Amino acid sequence: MNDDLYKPFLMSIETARDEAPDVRTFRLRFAQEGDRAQFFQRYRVGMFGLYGVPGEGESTFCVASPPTRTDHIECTFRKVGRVTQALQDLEVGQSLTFRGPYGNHFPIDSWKGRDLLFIAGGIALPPMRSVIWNILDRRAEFGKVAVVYGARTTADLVYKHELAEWAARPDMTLVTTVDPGGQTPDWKGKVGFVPAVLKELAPSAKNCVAVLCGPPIMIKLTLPVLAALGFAPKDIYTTLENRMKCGVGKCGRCNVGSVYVCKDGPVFTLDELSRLPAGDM
Amino acid sequence: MLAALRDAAKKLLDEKRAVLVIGYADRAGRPALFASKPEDCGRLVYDASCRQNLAAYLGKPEVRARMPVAIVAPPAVLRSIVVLTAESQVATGQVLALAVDQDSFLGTFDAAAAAELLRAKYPALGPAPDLLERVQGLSKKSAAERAAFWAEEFTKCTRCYACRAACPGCYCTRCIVEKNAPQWVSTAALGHGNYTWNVMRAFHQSGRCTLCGACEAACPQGLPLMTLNALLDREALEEFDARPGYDPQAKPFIGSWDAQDDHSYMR
Amino acid sequence: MKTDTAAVPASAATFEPRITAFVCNWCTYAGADLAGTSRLQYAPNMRIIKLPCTGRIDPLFVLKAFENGADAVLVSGCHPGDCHYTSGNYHARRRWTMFRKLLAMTGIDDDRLFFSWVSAAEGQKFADLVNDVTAKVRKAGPFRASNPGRKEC
Amino acid sequence: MKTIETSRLTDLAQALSAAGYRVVAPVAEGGVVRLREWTKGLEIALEAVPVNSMKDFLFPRSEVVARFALQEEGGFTPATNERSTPKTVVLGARPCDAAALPALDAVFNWDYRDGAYNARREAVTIMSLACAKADEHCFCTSVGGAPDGIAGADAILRPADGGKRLVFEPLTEKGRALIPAAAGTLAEGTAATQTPVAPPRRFDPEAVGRWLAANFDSPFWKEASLACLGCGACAYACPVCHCFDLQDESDRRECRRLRNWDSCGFGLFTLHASGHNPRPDQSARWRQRVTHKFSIYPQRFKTLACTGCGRCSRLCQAGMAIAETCQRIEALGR
Repeated sequence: MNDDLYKPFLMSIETARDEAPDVRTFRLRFAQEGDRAQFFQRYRVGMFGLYGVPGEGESTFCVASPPTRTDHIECTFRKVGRVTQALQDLEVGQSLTFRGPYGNHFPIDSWKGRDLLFIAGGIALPPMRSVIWNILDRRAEFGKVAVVYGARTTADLVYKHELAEWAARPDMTLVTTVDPGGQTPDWKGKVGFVPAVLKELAPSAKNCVAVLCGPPIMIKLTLPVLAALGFAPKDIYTTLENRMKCGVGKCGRCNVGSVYVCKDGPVFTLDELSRLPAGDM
Repeated sequence: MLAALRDAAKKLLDEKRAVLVIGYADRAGRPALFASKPEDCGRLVYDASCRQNLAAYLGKPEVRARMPVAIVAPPAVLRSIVVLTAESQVATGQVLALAVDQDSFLGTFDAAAAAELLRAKYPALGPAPDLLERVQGLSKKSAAERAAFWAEEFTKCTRCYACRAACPGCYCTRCIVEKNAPQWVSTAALGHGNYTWNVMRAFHQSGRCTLCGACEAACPQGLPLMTLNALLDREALEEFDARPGYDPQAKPFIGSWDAQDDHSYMR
Repeated sequence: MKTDTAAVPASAATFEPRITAFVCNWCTYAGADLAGTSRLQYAPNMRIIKLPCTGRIDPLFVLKAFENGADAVLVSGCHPGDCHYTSGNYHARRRWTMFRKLLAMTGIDDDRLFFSWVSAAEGQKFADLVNDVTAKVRKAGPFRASNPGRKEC
Repeated sequence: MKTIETSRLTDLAQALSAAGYRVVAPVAEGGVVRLREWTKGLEIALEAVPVNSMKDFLFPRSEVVARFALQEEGGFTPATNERSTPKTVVLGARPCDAAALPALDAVFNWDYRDGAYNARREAVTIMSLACAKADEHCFCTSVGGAPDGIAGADAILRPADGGKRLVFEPLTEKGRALIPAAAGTLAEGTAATQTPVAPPRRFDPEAVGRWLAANFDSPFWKEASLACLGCGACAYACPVCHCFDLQDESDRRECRRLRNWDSCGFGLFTLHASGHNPRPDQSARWRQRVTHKFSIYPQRFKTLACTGCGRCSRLCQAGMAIAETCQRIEALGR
């Protein structure tokens, strides 16, 4: 039994893609087949990992690719501190350390046959992108799929090439929007904040699951819109981020009240969140 | 003495010259008492067992939000208030000192008046004789002996930063050990990081330490931190005639210079 | 900061002191340059790290050098009055006066920590200084055993 | 009944040391009693509660958890990281120290087994010492403990004959294994054990837990935390506090990933990279500390994360006393 909890495995960077200013996506390959097999045995969509650069440390973010793609994983992250800076300094072919997958996951098997509404803001699309692809890779099992994605400016939209692909798909709806003033002259999407766009779109809450992720202010203003549309708190999902060091319920810093984001989360329903102390988030 | 102290504190709150009075409570260990109502002032005490430098609370955001504040201040704490004023950490009129010494209440002072009081009544505060002896005793030893002494002491350090929390002079919102790009000081509680941390902590007190002793009193491991502070205090005095905490307009010691400063050690 | 902690073989016969020098760009570094272009011979034991001014040399740099295994550290800059930035070396001087006392108290004394003023014209002084410091450190021996801040993990 | 003269404890330490144990014992140095590795010549100090807890030897303040060899041209390869887990006996731990072990075991085995902790845990034998007296900071009886409690201990020494003698009572296999190792320093005999002096029971932890779970936003915290200066003295002295940080340190050749103690009292503990801090002030941090010990831990692990040793209050420069906070909370709940 491997009880060396902090011993990571190695991944090499297969491709690197700039998504937006300071935001980059890596496609990572497992150095050892055994690690890959073990990872995908445990990986369910919504789980996270700790990505590290020896000498700089580890940083926590989601796995942005779905468990249906089993030869690699992808991650998308913004450069904000020492570790993410070091990660972005890595080049294709170089290695990083990885621990995971950790945490709970989106219960997508329980969503079979239901409509799905994804609402994301800015850099919060990556944790949802894995879910969207997971759903699209198993498209027949689910009802209608709609994605509402907003960013401050067109430059801040991540996965631009995939947005184009999603927009072109007949089996899903994509609505993109940028904040007023954030559009370029050739912008074809909407202009306005996510809650307003959602209100205008007025998707039906009937047999629908909403997945919501974005900056706190967006979440705060979007929740009343969802409530007005008739979404029940148990049908609204989100994924939380908190500072983490261990990822496995030991280091003691990610808890919100008695809930450990690393073990009980990161995926929560609004119903679950409403029972947590808001002052600890 | 206590009656006078309590009356003065009560009066400040009554007259709304202070929103908060921070003093020592009449309980074992003499913890801080935060009095915002006049009737709370009846529990204020002062005696030799009061070890905290209450000026350390002037850096705490929750206290800064409740200015003006009055602080029960023995001479070393008066000096701290003067230093903080000189370093623009507290605005004039925002902090009042309820000055005390071993057996009397001396009155209510702002920083300028506190400096005057210090100059008149305690013009030459310095390390206590036993502290000076510690400095002199170690100075007589060989460099290797001194290194071994401190290596042994610093090994005990757990990096709890109680010393930093205790010190009114340690008011940086982000201390050098908390800066990680680059990480100058190792955060591991091992020899090298402990050495760098403790040396830098002392060094940052150059010409600023008021010898209150709160850091050493706060250290759970009993490290003789004041030996380093006292050494630097004497050096600042002997080399540069610097006595922190006597002038609210003083220029920062390390941030200023004089063309006549000694450099006999320079090759 | 990535620096070398590997131990230098410490036997007295083979001991080659490793000395880190923090110097200012305008005077001492230029003085070192002059020593070089003048083909002056001096000991090869000093690793020079150039900074804009002695005022920029944080005491942490010195501690970092000792932490990573330097046998000695030299700090050198412009003579008083010659600072390219008018007063950087005056600021530094006061700081070093305090800092060297503090380090001496903790066991790093003037066998290990050296200060000098070397101007751009003093190539010979620089060479003599390096030779002198190296000889002193050679005599003092390797610093690992008695260095209070050495890296231990 | 096995007994030992109190004055012969160093002989016992010597015998255990000779039998291959690393001996950890309370030793007075520089005016402070500290649990440390015992070496020949050191006197064992039984009077005061040591400033540090036993966790130092199970969950050290800094330890390397992973190593990487760094390559000249950039890049790295994983390197082996040897675990050092010497067979250890803690001689003279307090019952309130030993009682922390079930709480530590719970978190370090919570779904993910922490190998470094468990290896040390398996290699350690706890010989605790029943307390002959309590000071004003002791409150073990309020949190389910007792001055002669045996939770977590492998053997216990009980003061007898007015303190002249100690009665040795093994409690586990590990404890019994000490008898042959003690090589005759434990003698067969009889002695009258003293009734331990228990500190008064000051609060009911269940009542405290109930209030905590229901009063997260109480204004109580702002006022109760005003004196806290935000250092880590309490957390580092605590036998149960186990929060840590992972930090990389490297030179040109090697990177060491270190696990260092951390404290919820520090402002940076929960600070996000974005600048957002879920616990932005000291009241939120003090609330976390108390809540973790008396509400979160019982909810998650069915045990308190406090053993009533009183170290946190004994050491706190600002007089923050967790037992007093609990008493006040209990009163609020009434």
